[in-house]
Parts: sequence; structure tokens; C-alpha cells
Amino acid sequence: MFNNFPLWPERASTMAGNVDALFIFLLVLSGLMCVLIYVLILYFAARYRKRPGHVAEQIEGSTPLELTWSIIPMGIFLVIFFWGAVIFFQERTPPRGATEVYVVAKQWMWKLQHEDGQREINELHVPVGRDIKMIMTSQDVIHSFYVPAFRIKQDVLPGRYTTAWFRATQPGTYHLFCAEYCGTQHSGMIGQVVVMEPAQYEAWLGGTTSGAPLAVTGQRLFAELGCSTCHRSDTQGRGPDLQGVFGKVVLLEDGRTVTADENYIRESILTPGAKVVSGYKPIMPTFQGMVSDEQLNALVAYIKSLSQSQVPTKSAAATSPQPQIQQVQ
Amino acid sequence: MAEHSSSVGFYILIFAILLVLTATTVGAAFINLGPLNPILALGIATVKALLVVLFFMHVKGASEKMTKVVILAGLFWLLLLLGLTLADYGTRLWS
Amino acid sequence: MSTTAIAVAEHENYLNKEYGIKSWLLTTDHKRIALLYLMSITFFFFIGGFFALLIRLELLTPAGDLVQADTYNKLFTMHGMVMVFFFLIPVVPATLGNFLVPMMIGAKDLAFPRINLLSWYLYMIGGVLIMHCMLTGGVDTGWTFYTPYSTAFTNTKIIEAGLAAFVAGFSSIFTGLNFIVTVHRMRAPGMTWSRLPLFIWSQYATSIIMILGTPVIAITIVLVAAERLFHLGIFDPKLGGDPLLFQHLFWFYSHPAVYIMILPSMGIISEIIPCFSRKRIFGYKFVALSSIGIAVLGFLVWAHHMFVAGMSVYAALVFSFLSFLVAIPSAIKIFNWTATMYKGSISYQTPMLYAFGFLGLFTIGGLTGLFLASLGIDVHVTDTYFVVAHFHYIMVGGVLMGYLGGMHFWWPKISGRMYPEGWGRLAALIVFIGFNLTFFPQFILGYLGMPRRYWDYSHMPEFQILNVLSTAGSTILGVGYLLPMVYFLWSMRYGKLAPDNPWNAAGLEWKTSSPPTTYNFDETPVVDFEAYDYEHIPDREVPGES
Amino acid sequence: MSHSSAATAPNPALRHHFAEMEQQKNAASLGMWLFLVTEIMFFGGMFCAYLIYRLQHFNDFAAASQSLSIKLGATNTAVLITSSLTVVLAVHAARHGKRKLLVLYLLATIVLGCTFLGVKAVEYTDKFKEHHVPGPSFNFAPEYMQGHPEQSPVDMRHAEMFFSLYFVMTGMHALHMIIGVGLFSGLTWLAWKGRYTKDYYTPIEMAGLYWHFVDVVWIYLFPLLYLISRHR
Ligand code: HEA
Ligand code: HEA
Ligand code: HEC
Ligand code: CUA
Ligand SMILES: [Cu+2]
Repeated sequence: MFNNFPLWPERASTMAGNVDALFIFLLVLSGLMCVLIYVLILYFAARYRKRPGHVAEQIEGSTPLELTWSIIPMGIFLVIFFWGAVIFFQERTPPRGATEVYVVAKQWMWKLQHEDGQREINELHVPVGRDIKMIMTSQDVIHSFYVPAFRIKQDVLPGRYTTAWFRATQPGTYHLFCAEYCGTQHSGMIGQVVVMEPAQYEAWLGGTTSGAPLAVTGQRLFAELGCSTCHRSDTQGRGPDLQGVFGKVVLLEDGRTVTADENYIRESILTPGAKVVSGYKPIMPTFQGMVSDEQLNALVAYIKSLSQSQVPTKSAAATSPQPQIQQVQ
Repeated sequence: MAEHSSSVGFYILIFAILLVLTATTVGAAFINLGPLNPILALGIATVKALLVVLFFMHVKGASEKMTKVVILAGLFWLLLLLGLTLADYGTRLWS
Repeated sequence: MSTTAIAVAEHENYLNKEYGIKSWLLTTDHKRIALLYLMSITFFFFIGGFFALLIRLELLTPAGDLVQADTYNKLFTMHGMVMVFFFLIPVVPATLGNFLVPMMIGAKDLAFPRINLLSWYLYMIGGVLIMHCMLTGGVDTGWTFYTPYSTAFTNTKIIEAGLAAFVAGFSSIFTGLNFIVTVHRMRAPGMTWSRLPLFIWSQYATSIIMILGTPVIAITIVLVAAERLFHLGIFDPKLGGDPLLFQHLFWFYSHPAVYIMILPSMGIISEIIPCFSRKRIFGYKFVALSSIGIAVLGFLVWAHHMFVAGMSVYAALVFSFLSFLVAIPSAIKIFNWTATMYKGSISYQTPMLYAFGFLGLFTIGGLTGLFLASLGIDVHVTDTYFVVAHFHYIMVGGVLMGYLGGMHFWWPKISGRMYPEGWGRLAALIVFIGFNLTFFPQFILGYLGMPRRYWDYSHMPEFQILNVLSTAGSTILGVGYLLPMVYFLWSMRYGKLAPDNPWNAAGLEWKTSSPPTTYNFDETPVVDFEAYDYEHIPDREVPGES
Repeated sequence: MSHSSAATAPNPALRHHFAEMEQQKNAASLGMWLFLVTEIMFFGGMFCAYLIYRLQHFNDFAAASQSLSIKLGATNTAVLITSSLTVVLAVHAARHGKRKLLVLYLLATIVLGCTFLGVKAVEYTDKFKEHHVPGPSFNFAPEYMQGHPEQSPVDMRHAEMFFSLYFVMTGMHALHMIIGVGLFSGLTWLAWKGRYTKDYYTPIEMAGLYWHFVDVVWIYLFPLLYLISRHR
């Protein structure tokens, strides 16, 4: 019967235990708080009920008491705050080297694409025990990527990337919900996350008709769209060399610096004028409206791949760091 | 009420200062002061606003404390709105 | 009971001074305006409740079978809008507040009686607009109107609904303005700030929020309307805008607005508990200042509704921390109310039963607010039924309980009649049981992960049992709300005549006749006693005691 | 201010629920100031949006701002400041019970207010002609960046956003001006009929406060909208 009437959600990611621990702590704390208050109220109500001969005793108040019951809760609140904040930071900091999945949300479906090019709709297959980072954007309105069993949720916004990550611990099939109201079929924008043993997962990977890996698609686009005419790996291009840009701190023309993350790459392609790299002229044309969200994802994946050791192309050999790029730490 | 701060002559004086400040702010906009440009522009605007509020709206001297409290509360809340919103936008790129 | 006997016994008062529709629609008497509000607000409560029942019926089964998806989306949107903008925000200030604020401080009326009447008309214009909007199609964005769905995607009547909220907002601004000026300028001689009843303090704090918060939602609505009508790019990412900016502006008002709702009810509780404990309130100064504290701190926490919205992580930290701060003044109140009962002489009339209900349910609602304010937990439970349960615990379990308690407490003053005590207690019990049955299961649903605003959960049949419990509870709750409606109406004609001070309570409003005369007092009272001066009020039997 | 205490007969303008004129006047003044605070927050929402986007898209905003006419903007600032002067002189006249002077200053204020609105209308028409009104016909040729090839190309969408905010902010401000002109028209009529005396001119004073407030809003709008990076 408990299959039909669960009282606690499944726990299938490394994060779930942390969240549950804090939740249980809060439940116990609140329980105690409620019991304290209810018992006092009921006790007073019974003990001091109005009856002949009983007269209320007037009490003004007491500053020490007031301070006590302000400061002690304050202390407790601080504990909850810090604990919650720590979990939040874990949730918000994808580990390095996580496998990436690009997510595009639209009314009313989830489109997911793996690094290796497999596409899925409303379904996500992942292996147990591997860090998965989702890089998400929306084609229309705000949606929210929610997997209760993993205790993760992140709104998915049009016009920019948001990210979330998890590491599944239990093979199984779990609900994937859209948690931000997004129109008529909001409640139909659901799917599932299938967590598999690594071996099964490999089999699944092999069984799907995968396109080219995302970065390779990106590389093809990079050539087709003419990016490569300006961005070349020699120093002759009119644009900066994109080798190793991702993850670095970029110095801008107006003196600001930014970290080149997914959103920066995306912005550089769509609104190149917004952040001009120091030492370059703002001649890059905008690609707004010329590339779809999926193509953008592929370009981003490609540019990212240029900063990783396992570069998909032979041509991209290691180059000397460009002057405008400063090493992080 | 302090009589000198509500005479016709005094009003005209304030008016003249306001006009001069307007001219100044326009002029200053054409000089390159770098990041100081907007600061100066807003600074002058604030001086002008203060003149209007203090002397034309008679907040200085004539009116009672409550008026000042109300105005300060309004400004404080405005800063809350601007400041805390900026706190989000200003730190978005940090991580 | 013969009607003639009653007529003879009745003195001239605000109710029978003039008759006829015009004498009501053009009145500037704050008490009559309060009654106008009472009628219109009650109407909207039942409209909102009717939608709630339909929502619950739809969720009885996992499949979306009772109504269409679009209809369901409109149902919860209109439920939220009506309940928030047309019921819960005005309910206590505009009815009990309007009626009591001048009386409690010994004034003849509010400072601007005509603006007060204007407020009601604005409320009604807003109300007519929202009714028209509902009858001709409604809105399906959720009461939060998130962009870009609201500005660029939905084809429902956003502009009209926005206009309704805009107009109703100005009604609220004018009420707040009126209260603040009244409290500052119209207090009777001797009514110092430290003698103000706590209900006045809470109304004052509420008014601060109304004045400083409401204009921001007004301009936000204007911007949304402009974007929708003229394709101005302000929030729409397609046009280069940022949808999160809308959320900031929206919650800058809408979070403090939840304190507009709760503070007045807290004020009511601060009146009821001393009266039925026959005691001066414990820690008067702290309870009074905590209202102001909530009003101010309440403005610092709005983005706790946006933890997963894509906001900066650091801003999230700040807002989470501040959310905990605002819980402190609420805690102070809870503890002081409890302490007030200590060594009191407590009796259990209906208002006191509602006060007990308030304490119990608000505590649960508030504590679960802390769950939400805690970043790590919020990521999992935001936009699930956990949030739905949290706010119904506070808004229905807290605010509505407090309001009903206040209505019973002051009904003798308002109508000049007593309500039937036995029925009153029965209704309070039904409401309490029905409420918990409706909303407690939603906490569990939420932690299980059921998202809110879901019309259909046929792929998640495991959620059904809890939903059935919730629906069952809501029907009980509905009965609980209908009962007071019925017996209040009944008592207007058949209820026992109320003495001037049935509860033997402190406070100026009890020193005038029931119902009061048009200018409240024959002579402006001079106050030479502290608030809650129960020490000097000889105890005697009050109605409903046994 | 309250010479009325000497008079035994209550002032006919005293409303029933107030004890004395002083109390009534103080209530009105506090009420008006509170209302102005709500106005601060009302405009504050727009200033907030403006601030955020200006910081985010500074170059585009600067470029778009260059297309506004400083001449017209500065003229209007002067007009508005002058109208503030006439208002304060009107209040002054009322305080001293000079009815004709009061009416004269009020009329001057109305004329100045209308001048402001007229200039604004000219500016709007210009924008309309230049296709700078957001919407399908919007077109922002960055001719204002001529001679500055080092500048990045202007993102049309962000320039459009500047104009969106420009129209909303100045539009809301103009709406307040229109209300103010209407208000003063009514007051002029009543003043002409002799409704206001040395002892009772609260409405004039309150309307004055409102007008000054609208002036202050413009004092900020002008540099924020018109004077971005003009030195380039
Ligand atoms: C009247 C209405 C009301 C009130 C008073 C509150 C009060 C509080 N609310 Fe709630 N809230 C809403 C109405 C309200 N809320 C609504 C409508 C929503 C959803 C909107 C939507 O999305 O549609 C919401 C959503 C909401 C969220 C966002 C959830 C999400 O969408 O992710 C958060 C997050 O922080 C939150 C927190 C709080 C907190 C910390 C309080 C605090 O003020 C509570 C303080 C009270 C107490 C804490 C209890 C008493 C204290 C004690 C007994 C002290 C002892 C305790 C200890 C020592 C532990 N609320
Ligand atoms: C003041 C606020 C308030 C109040 C009092 C209520 C009262 C109730 N609410 Fe509501 N609720 C909200 C504010 C409120 N709600 C808000 C803000 C939302 C969010 C909306 C959104 O997501 O945008 C919400 C959402 C909401 C949902 C979630 C919908 C979803 O996310 O899909 C649910 C589901 O159970 C619900 C249920 C109820 C119930 C059962 C009551 C009960 O307490 C109601 C009891 C009353 C009655 C049952 C009325 C009795 C009357 C009759 C029986 C007569 C009817 C006949 C005629 C009209 C002639 N509410
Ligand atoms: C006309 C030449 C040109 C073309 C075509 C071009 N770029 Fe660029 N790109 C530039 C220049 C110049 C810069 C540096 C100035 C700037 O940031 O705008 C740049 C900057 C960038 C940056 C930021 C690099 C950094 O070091 O931070 C990225 C990422 C980028 N381009 C990607 C692309 C992609 C992807 C395409 C094709 C879809 C493309 N570019 C097409 C000229 C070009
Ligand atoms: Cu997508 Cu809800
Ligand atoms: Cu909140």
C-alpha cells in the first residue's frame, strides 16, 4: 500500500540526503517549538480558567524575558541559515569535470541533448554515480527543471543559461517536472529521469542513434557560419583566438573583467557589442535570430571543448595564451 | 516662520540658483569627466531637488518634524528598492 | 421576540439615523463605509472560496476530468487574485479597521471621510472590473503574473485584471493614508502613543506598508500593460529585457503585502487575548514595536520568492538571512500572547477560540516559512504544495481565523446584537478541523514533490490519497464558513440586544453605545487610563460563560 | 499661520470631525506628504528599471540618448522651474490674502504647465518621425555615433529599450503634469470666486506641494535621460 501512499520522497542523489537531514532537523525543531507553545497555551487555559474566586494577576512584562525569547530564536535561526546556505552552495556549484547535458525547454516539452549528441525528449538517461551538469535555456517562457528524487530545481529562463547539477545514487525511474507555471499544459510538461547502472547506460548509449557529438556539430557550425574567418587559431584573425577562452577571466575594452562562462559565450554570439574584448574592434556581427537555441548550445559546447584537454580536433593544438586573457588564479 | 525665507525676493533668488544649476549641469555633460559625469549630474540634480523641497515646499523651518520623517522614510524606501535590487544584479557575475 | 420591543429599546445610532440607499452610498461615516466594505468583501470571499472548491474538486482525481486545463489555470489565478487583492488585503483594515480606528482613539471620524468613501468606490470599481474579467474569460497567469508569459504569450485578459488590481491598489493606498493621518492627528486628549490599543499599532504598521509598497505594484502593472499593449521591451527577453526584474518589482510589493494581511489580524489577537484573560497584555511595548519591526523588515526580504529563479547566489544569501530576521518580531508576539495568559482568568467564548486557532495555525505557518527561507530546503519545495500549505496556514489559518475572531468580538458593537454563542463555538471547531484536514496533507504532498498549479497528475497516482483528504477537508471548511454567515444575518434580527460592553472589555470603543452614534461619542472622551486596564475593570459575568 | 484662534465663530471651512482649523490643516498637510511619498515609490519602480538597464547596456543607452534634443529638454527644465516659482508665489499671495495676485500666479502656472506639455508634444512628434517609437516601425540608425568608429555597434533592442523607458517615464510625468494643470484650473476658478482667504488656503498649498514634486521628478529625469555621455 505504501507504493500508493508514500509519505517521504525517494532519495536518489547525493544531495537528497543533505536536504533531508536539514529538513528532519527543522521538523524536529518546529515540532518541539509547537509542542512547547501548545502545551503552554493548553496548560494556561486549563489552569487559569475563569472561575469564581479566581482573579487574574496583573503582570507588566519583563525585558529580560523579551530579550531571551528574541536572542535564543535568533541563534537557532542562524544555525538554520548557515546549514541551508551550505547546502545551497553545494547545489549551485557544479563539480569540475561533470558530464554536460544541454536542456532546451519550450511550451511544453523538455529537449535534452547529451555531449555525445544523443537527443531525448522528456526523458533523460544518466548513469549512476556520475556528476551531471545541465546547461539550460528556454525558447519561450520561464520553466523550471525539477527532479524531486534528486531534490534539485532550477528555473529555466529565456535568453540566458542557468545550470543545475546532480549525481544519481540509485538506479530507477524518477519524475521530472516543470515547476514554474508556463501556460496551458504546464502540468503536462513532465517526463522522467532514468538512472542506469554504468554498463546498462553504455548499452543504451550504443543503442541510440546518436548524431555527431555536440562539440563536433558546433565545430561544423563554426565553419558554416563563418566564425572561423575571424576566429582562427593563428594570431592572424580579426577576432580573438577562442582557444582556451572558456573559464578564463577576460579583460574588456572598458576595463571590466568577466569570467568566460556559458552565458558570456552566448552573449558574445548574440550581442557581441555588449562586452568587447580588450584590444579588439567591435566588428563582430550579431548572430541574433540566425542561430537556434540548439545551435547555440552546439557552438558553446564547441568553444568549451577548445579549453579542454580532449579537444575533438587535431588542428587545435595548444597555443600560447593570448595577451588579453589572464589566467585564473 | 522665519520671514526671510518666505519673501518674494528670496524665492526669486532660489529660482535664479536653480536656473544656474540647470545651465551648469548641461555644460558639465559636454566635458569628459569619465565616471564622474553621471555622479556630477545626479549631484546637481540632488542639490536642485533639495532647494525645491526645502524652500519652495517649505520643509525648512516652517513645517514640523513629522514632514521630515515622512520624506526621509520615502527616500529610505526608495533606496531599499534600488539598493537590494542592485545587490542581485551587481553580484550575478561573481560566481 | 417581538420587533416592536426592539424598536423601542433602540437609541438613535449610526444604523438607524438615516434610511435609504442614498444614505448608504453617499455616506462619509466610517462605520457605514465599514459595513459597505463588509458586504462587498464577504461577497468576494465566497467567490474566491467557490473557485477554491472547484480547484479541490478537480484535484480529487488524478486525471484532469472536471474542467479543461485552461479553465483550471484560470480558476487558481482568479482564486489567488480575488483572495489576495479583493479579500485578504482589505479585509481587516477596511472593515474592522475602518469601524474601529477612529473609535479606539476617541475620534469622530477618520481624517478624510470623503477619501474613505472614495476608497470604497475604487475597491468596487476594481471589483466590477475583476468580475467582468472573470465572466468574459479570466486570466491564466497565476496571481504572480510572471513575465514573459503574461506579456507576450497568454492571450487572456491581463490588462483588465491588471487594471482591477491597480484600482484596488489605490483604494488600499488611500485607506493607509487615512489611517496614518488619523492616528497622528485625531487622537483624543490623553491618548498618548503608549496608550494606543495594539490593534491601532498594527493598523498603523499595515498602513506604512500600504503606502510604501502599493505604488510599486501599481507601476509594475503599468509597465506590464505597456509592454503588452505597445510592445515596449522592458521585461521581455526577446526585446532585451530581463524577466527577473519583473519578479523583483512584483515581490517588492507582494512580499510586504503578506504582512499587510497578517498584521491587522495580529492586532485583533492582541485585543482578544487580554480581554478573555482579564489581563493587561504582557510586554505591551514589545508587541507594539514588533508590528513596526515587521513592517520595516518585511521590505527587506522579497527575493526569497526567487531563490531558484536565476538570481545571484550572493543576493540569495542576503535575502535568506534577512528572512530569518523578520521572523523574530513574529516570535516575540507569539511568546507575549502566550505569556499574557499566564495567571489570567481565562474564559472560552468564540473570539477566544479563534484566537487559540490563530496561535496554533499561525505558528505552524510561520515555522514552515522558516523552512522556505532556508535556501537548501527551498530549492526542493519551492513551487510545490509545500508552499501552498505554508501560505494557507498563515492566510487562512492565521489571518482568516483572526478576522473571524474579531468579527465575533466586535459584532455586538457593530450590529447591536449578540450572535448565538453555541453556534459560534461549533463553527469555530468545524473551521479548525476542516482547515487542518485541507491543508496539512499538502505539506506532505509538497515534500513529496507535487508541483503547484498542476491540473492533472495522472502520471503520479501516488499523490491521490493525500489530495482526496485535502478535498474532503475543504468541504468541511466551506460549511464552517457558511455557518457564521448564516447566524450573523440571523442575529441582526433575532439576536439578543447587546449591552454597550458585553465582554467587559477595556478600550474606548466599548465606552460608547452599541451600536455607536454617528460621531461615535457624545463628547470627546478624555483618556486617563492605560491600554488594557483590566486591573481596574471589575470582573463580572459575560455572555456565553457557564 | 493660525490667526484663527482669535475668531470666535468657527471658520466655515472647518469640517465637522475636526476640533479646530489647526488640526484640519495639519491633517491635510501630513496627508499630502504621505501621498507624495507614494508618488516617490511609484516613480521609484521606473527609476529602478532604468537604473538596472542603464548599467547593463550603457553604450546602447548613451547612443539612444544622443538622439534626444538637449535644447528642448533644457528649455523644458527651465519652464518647469519657472512654474515652480509662480506656484510658490501663488501660495505666498494666498497667505497674504491677495486674491487677484493669487489668480494671476495660478494662471501663469497653468500657462507654463501647458508650455511644458507643448514642448513635450513636439519632442514626441520628432521621435515619431524619426521612427524612435518602440514597436514594429522602430528603427534606430546609429547616426548619432557618427565619427566614433571605436564605439561598438548599437544593439537595436537595447536602444529600443531606452526609448521604452523614455516614453514610459516621461509619459507618466506628463500625465502628472496634466493632472496638475487640471487641478490648478479648478483652483483658479475657486480662487477667483474668493473661496480662499488668509485663514484658509490649504488646497492652494497642497496643490503647490504636488506641483513642486512633479518638478523634482523632472529635475532627475532630465540629466538621466538627456545627458548621458554627451561629451563623446
Ligand atoms: C499572510 C501571509 C504570509 C505571511 C505572514 C508569511 C510569513 C512568512 N513567509 Fe511566506 N508566503 C506567503 C504568505 C505569507 N508568508 C505566500 C502567499 C507565499 C507564496 C506566494 C506565491 O508564490 O504564490 C509565501 C511564500 C514564502 C516563501 C517563498 C517560497 C517559495 O515560493 O519558494 C518564503 C521563503 O522564504 C516564505 C517565508 C516566510 C517567512 C520566513 C515568514 C515569516 O514572517 C514567518 C514568521 C513566523 C514564525 C517564524 C512563527 C512564530 C515564531 C516562533 C514560534 C518562534 C520560535 C521558533 C523557533 C525558535 C524556530 N514565504
Ligand atoms: C487569502 C487568501 C486565500 C484563501 C482564504 C484561500 C482559501 C482556500 N484555498 Fe487558496 N490560494 C491562495 C489564497 C487563498 N486561498 C493563493 C494566493 C493561491 C495561489 C494562486 C496561484 O497559484 O496563483 C491559492 C492557491 C490554492 C490552491 C493551489 C492551486 C494550484 O496550485 O493548483 C489550492 C488547492 O487546494 C487552494 C485551496 C484553497 C481552499 C480549499 C481554500 C479554502 O479556505 C476556501 C474555503 C472557502 C469556501 C469553501 C467558500 C465557502 C462558500 C461556499 C461553499 C459557497 C459557494 C457558493 C457560491 C459562490 C454561491 N488554494
Ligand atoms: C567579422 C569577424 C567575426 C566573426 C564573423 C565572428 N566573430 Fe566572434 N569576435 C570577433 C571580434 C573582433 C571579437 C572581439 C571583440 C568582441 O568581443 O566583440 C569577437 C569575440 C568573440 C567571442 C568572445 C571571445 C573572448 O575572447 O572573450 C566569442 C565567444 C566569439 N567571438 C564567438 C564567435 C562565434 C561563435 C562566431 C560565429 C557564429 C563568431 N564569433 C563570428 C569577430 C568575429
Ligand atoms: Cu514548463 Cu511549467
Ligand atoms: Cu514572502
